[in-house]
Amino acid sequence: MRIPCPICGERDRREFYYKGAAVALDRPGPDAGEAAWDAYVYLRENPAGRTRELWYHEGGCGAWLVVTRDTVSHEIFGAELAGEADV
Amino acid sequence: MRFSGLRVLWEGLTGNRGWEPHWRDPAPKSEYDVVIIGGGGHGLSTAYYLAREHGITNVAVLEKGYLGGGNVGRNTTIVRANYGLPGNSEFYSHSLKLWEGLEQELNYNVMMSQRGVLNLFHSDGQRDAFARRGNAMVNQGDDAILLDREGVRRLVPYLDFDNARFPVHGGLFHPRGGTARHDAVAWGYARGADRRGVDLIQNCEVTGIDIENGRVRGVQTTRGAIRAGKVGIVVAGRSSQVAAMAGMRLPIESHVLQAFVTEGLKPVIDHVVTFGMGHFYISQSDKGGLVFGGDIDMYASYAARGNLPAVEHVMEAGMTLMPMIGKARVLRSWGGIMDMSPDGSPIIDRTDVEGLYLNCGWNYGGFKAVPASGHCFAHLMATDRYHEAATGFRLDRFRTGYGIIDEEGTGAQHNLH
Amino acid sequence: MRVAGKGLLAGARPVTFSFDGVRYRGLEGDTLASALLANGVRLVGRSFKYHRPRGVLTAGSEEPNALLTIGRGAGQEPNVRATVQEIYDGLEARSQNRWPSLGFDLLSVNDLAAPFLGAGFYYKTFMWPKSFWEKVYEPLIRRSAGLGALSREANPDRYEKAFAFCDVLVIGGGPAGLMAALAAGRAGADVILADEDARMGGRALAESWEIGGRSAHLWVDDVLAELAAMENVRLMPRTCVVGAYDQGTYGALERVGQHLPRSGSARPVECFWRIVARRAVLAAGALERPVAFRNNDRPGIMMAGAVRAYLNRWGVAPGRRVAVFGNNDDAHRTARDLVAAGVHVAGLIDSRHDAPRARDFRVWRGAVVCDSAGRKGLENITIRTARGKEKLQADCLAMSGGWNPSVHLACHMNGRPVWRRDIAAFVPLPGAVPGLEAVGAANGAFSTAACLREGAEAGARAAEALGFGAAVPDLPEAEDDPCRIAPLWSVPGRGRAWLDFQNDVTVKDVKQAAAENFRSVEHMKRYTTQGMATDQGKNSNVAALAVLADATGRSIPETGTTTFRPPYSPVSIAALGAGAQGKGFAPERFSTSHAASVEHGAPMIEAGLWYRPSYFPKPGETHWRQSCDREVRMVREAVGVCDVSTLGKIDLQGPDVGAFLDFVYTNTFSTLKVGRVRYGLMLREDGFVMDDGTCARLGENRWLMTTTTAAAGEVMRHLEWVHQALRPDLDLRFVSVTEQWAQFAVAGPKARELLNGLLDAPLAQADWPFMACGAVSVLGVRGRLFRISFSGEQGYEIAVPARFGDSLFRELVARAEALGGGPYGMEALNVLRIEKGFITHAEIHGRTTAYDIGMQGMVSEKKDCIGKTLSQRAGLMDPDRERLVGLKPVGAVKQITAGAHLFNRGEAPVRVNDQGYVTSVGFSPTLGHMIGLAFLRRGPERIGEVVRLVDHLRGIDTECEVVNPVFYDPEGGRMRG
Amino acid sequence: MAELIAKTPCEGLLPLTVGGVSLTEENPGVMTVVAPFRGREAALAQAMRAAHGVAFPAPNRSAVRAGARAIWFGRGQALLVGPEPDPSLAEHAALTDQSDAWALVRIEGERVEDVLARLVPVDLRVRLFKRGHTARTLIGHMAGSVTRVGPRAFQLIVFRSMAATLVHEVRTAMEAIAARGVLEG
Repeated sequence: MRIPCPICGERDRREFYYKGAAVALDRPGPDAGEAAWDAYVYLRENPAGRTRELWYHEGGCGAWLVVTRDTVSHEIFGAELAGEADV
Repeated sequence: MRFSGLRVLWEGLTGNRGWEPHWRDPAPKSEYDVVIIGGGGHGLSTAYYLAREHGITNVAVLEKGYLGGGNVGRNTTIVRANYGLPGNSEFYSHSLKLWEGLEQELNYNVMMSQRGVLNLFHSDGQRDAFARRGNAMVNQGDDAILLDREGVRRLVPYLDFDNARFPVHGGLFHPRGGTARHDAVAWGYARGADRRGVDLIQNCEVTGIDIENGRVRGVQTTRGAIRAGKVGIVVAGRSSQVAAMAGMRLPIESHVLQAFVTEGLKPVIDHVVTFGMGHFYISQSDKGGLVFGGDIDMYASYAARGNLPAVEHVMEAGMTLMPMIGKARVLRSWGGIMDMSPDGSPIIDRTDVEGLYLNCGWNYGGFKAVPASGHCFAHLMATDRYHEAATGFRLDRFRTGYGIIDEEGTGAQHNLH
Repeated sequence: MRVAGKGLLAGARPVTFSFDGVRYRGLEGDTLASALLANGVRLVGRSFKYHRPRGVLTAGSEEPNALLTIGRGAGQEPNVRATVQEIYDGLEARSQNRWPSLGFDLLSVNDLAAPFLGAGFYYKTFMWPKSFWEKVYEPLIRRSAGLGALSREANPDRYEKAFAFCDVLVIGGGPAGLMAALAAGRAGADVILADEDARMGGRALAESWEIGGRSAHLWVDDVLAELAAMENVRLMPRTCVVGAYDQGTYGALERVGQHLPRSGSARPVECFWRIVARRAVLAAGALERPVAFRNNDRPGIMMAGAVRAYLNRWGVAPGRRVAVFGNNDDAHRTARDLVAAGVHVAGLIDSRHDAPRARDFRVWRGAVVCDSAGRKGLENITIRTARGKEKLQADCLAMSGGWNPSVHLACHMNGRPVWRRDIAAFVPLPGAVPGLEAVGAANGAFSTAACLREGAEAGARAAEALGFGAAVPDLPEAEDDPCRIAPLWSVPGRGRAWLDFQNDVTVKDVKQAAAENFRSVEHMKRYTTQGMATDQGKNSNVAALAVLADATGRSIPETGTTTFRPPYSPVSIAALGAGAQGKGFAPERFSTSHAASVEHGAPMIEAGLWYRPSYFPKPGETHWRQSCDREVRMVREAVGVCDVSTLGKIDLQGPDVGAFLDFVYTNTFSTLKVGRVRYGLMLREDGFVMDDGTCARLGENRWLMTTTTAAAGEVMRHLEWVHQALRPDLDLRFVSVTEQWAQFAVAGPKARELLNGLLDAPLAQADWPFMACGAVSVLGVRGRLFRISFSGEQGYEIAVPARFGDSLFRELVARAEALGGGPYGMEALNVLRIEKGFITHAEIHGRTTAYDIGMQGMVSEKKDCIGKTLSQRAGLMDPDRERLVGLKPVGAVKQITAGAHLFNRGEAPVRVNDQGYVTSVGFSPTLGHMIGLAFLRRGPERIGEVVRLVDHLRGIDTECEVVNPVFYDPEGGRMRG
Repeated sequence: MAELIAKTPCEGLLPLTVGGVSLTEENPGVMTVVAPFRGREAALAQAMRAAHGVAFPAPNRSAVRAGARAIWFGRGQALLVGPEPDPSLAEHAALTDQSDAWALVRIEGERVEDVLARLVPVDLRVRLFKRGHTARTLIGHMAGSVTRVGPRAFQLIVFRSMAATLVHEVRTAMEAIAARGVLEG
């Protein structure tokens, strides 16, 4: 698998660390309540198909990325910097 | 038909003409007392124990593909009860006891082979963590032996004791652990359930779950609507999709785990051996193939196929630990889809929908759990009470923080368990 | 035997090799198979289950029968295909899976017991008595199963892995692949042409036909010459592309030294390539399939295409009287080639009633071969025609059931192949692997002309798609015969007709599986083991599928196929894991004091990727405990030196560092004064402890964070995550400086005295109170000093640029020894910190909370921070949780162990009574007894209580008093002093 | 009065030549990670050009001017090699001394690309990876930096503590290439 790092270009998957669904970008406030925090940390859409997920280019430039990928075909539609991605 | 050596002899002498189907292929009825979604190991054993233990035989198992086509047919066949935390401890202990009588129970040779599972440790810290786990196993009534380096050498002299990157300091040995013939487990439970009247319906995909004012009424399938008093979701690998039909979102992320088998070789590895530093575990099948695997590919996937970095990592672990396997050739690789949960432990519980039950989140511990999972899930579905061996696998434990069962201690990141 | 004037090895150098101890001669360019056939050797192996005598079936890597063990000693290699292995002088080959000998194999009794060993028989028996499975049945089965044997010794040979990148990867060097490479190469694209054969050309080397009016192999030579001359084309012979992966990544195995004597040189035996290609052309050709008839597995019965290959390429006739059996025109081509070479053709049996006639040999039309005879080699076959049966003498039967395109790679991403009725075969599903196009025989185009055309067009298309101006090369003249075939999968009749030769799966087995309702092709395969042999069903899948379809009254497409998975051809673990044997599995990290520590005789132990000294033995000390106790006392009474460089160090700068630290630590840092250090606790977002450490404020906008050695990487990743993804609004930058600074702990009552001898300006106690930090000058070198202590004594950590680390460590040790102190290792460090109740990852093991370790007070009420909200879930604040305490043995047994469990006094050591567990223990020379840290239910409420400690594994059962986890100097006076 | 003696990361390990490919340790002088604060990228680039003659390099590029080299070193980071960083840079960027943190080696020779193909998962074909191009990537299992400094020469950078592993892995690859004989590609 090869991931298009917006900074380094397309790189082998072995350079990247996977975190999980991009929902982690949308951190609730401290008082958002039990349900909101449960949804943020534990519950997942986990779609069979297109999804947005977080990768860290640990073996490369060190950027956190939001990658749009299909979990069935592994097709990758694009990647953006986590800091610039809309939640 | 009862299976036995005599039967094999008789059929051999009479041209093997008398063999009967191991199960029927019935058409789905319009209504069942219980519908089990998923004809994998867990679904089939659930149906079997519903009939066997609770006399509930008006049961249908709905399988979208072929029986046992999921992870029960694509794993590394390891059976063990070597968990350290309450919740897991009693459950896997219960499962191992069921394994030990399974051939006779099912009249089907699942080739349960108690050749022993050896977990290697590579530092004092790991040794103490393993000791804690081993003591928990003994507290539970299971067997565990702490071996030093020389003890390990006596058991598996072919490890690289001198040059390995992470030297072997010792191991935790679990003699009652071992392997079983994975397909046979599914087939044995299928045959047993079928003989007790359960309808096993293949090529029947569930497309919807009918819920009326908070109670489950049945399911929609590619072979028509089926009414049911109770419905059990047992579809590890697709749990999120099926649960979504009931409007649920689960604490599950699906990942692909690859496994490998080599060409047939004369006996060389007599136990199940696992490498504490490299996520590597290996055993040798009775046919002679080395069966081994490692960590998941570490990205969400439903593709049932992996990529090279994960493959290479497994092979590299094998080469640093036991360089004698270098000349063995990998014949086949395959991938299974794992329900990864936030604490690495499964879920066997009711749902907010009355009559709808959930069995999922097996991470990569599902195979050895097949007997107890079915046994305990059947108990829950039949009695609406938790089986004493499976009281800890609650769906709400993450919300409340009570009874999180995190053996790895890696926390709420699904792929790290 | 060799046929004079035939083949492409004319004038080749003679080579001597041995098989089962007998010496033979062959020619350079021979495979083991061709050389053995040239020497008239027909019996080369035994089948897996029935131990039936077997001979060479094919001329390629799909060979199911001719599997041999090559070499001796540690490097012996089992299951090598004789049809692939090239011979070299001194090559030593042995047959496998037979005892005592290949000619006389006792286990061939299995063949007589065959009626009882049918499909899945073992699922139905060996169940009684229960205890016999592990003791009797399984050992017997294991011993009789398996093929070759591993040496049981460490692999002595070199293997390697490499990466390659190209525009167009062409898989297969036959006519189609050559044209594809030519088209793409001429267009200027970077091309890799990989072929598993030692010599490129594919069927062009095996057939007698012409390309461009000349012998095909001459045309091949010209094309290869042109390709070799192109800078942008890379030819990779002996390289089998084994897997197709995501985004154009392919795995390939190159046999680098497999065909050469193991010289003990650095030359790898094999190289595993990861090839990244923007486009790929699959020109892998096709595999001929056998016909199932009674006893179709005898030595001498071969694939017709293989017979032609041995004849036309290697100049070898596999028999003196050759019969041919087929359902398509290739059978006739085979007979014609044999006749032309002067080999006697006993006759051709063609199942088609409209089969062509022939002048030079007899043709049975509408006839089939229904049986064969000859125990260790074919003697005759039985032909069945409308008129009845007749026997025909033959020592070789060339059979052709048609061809299966090599669709495997195209299926590696779960794309199912498509059935084509006209050629009775599966072809790849277009687009199943993005960027890969199948051409030629692999695509079901069986004529040479079609292969050349499809290859040329696909090569040009691929280059064009990548922006290279490409033209389709002129196509040379070649045969363009249509594929005429009438499907024939199995010949009806009694007896056993083999589908899977190696695993001994017969037509009967598949029918029985269907009868037992294993009707899904996956069920049939798993129940009969068809397709699970080393050829992965290459020779048997389609025929078995056809038999199953017939037995279940379905069409072949309805019945479906099993999935093809990597690798296409088996790959050694040594190649896939190359480089990892020994230390190569993970990088080794050496701190600057490594050499000096080793000189002091310290055993170095792994700490993550680092190595750290366990203890520093002094003459006369025979047990590590002696050294450890001394080192502890040394620190308590004089001064000790310890390398702490492996701890993570992160330099943070910017106006918002304070706010950032407040967000990642549970406690407040923004209020910390310049020149001061503070201990901090970090949580994961799920509320459990991630790591702990100190953080120093070096300047108004500059801070230095330390992490534990174990969590350094995780913390850095976490900080990047928090900054980049959650708090990009904060203006700060941070960089790891772990490697920049060599840092040493100097601890003990004489610590200041030691340092004052090194520092250019002596330490004034007033300027350097506990938890102070600042810049110092060490023997003229700019350094940093931190007044912190992990030992509980007056302690400092002194840091200098890493280049001076070795030198400073030696200097510190020498001066410490002069003061009655010296270096101390991990063992002493551990005892010192347990005496103080300081935690490590033995305690913060991922399942403990701030509450559990008694630090809930450090979770600031005033601010939000990572993990705060979830750390306050009811379940994580439950007083019933296991919480940190100290333990002191009070029972008869004074020994306690980490990993032991705790129980109420007098209660049985069983799970339901479990009260907690021990995480760390050590013998405290300071207190004169063992001490431990443990997690105990409601622990802090139970100080003074006596509990039962049980370690079943180490045979310890004693009693301990629950005490405060700080055993030594609880007020911390010594630390501050 | 005692004094502290400096050691280089590869001391005792290099130089090394196998099959016409040489591996030598470079003495970089001062190395500083320059990381601009938010919104200061332009100002920093100007200050760098003024003070050291090299601009802040674009991603995957490096620049060389008399004595000073600026190597892109990751997201928003450059490694300034050679001179002490001019104080004026500190207004715009975090400056972190890394002079002792990294092992720098130069690998050069006819078959250097074949050697690196054993270690680096990045496409180094000269058509795409020209002189001055740089990559943060893996070298074996180590995170590092690879820069083409000549038609047949590269600079490799890994953690100081991993110098021995770097030398071992490069040597192994060099030996394999030498033993193969024929040129690849």
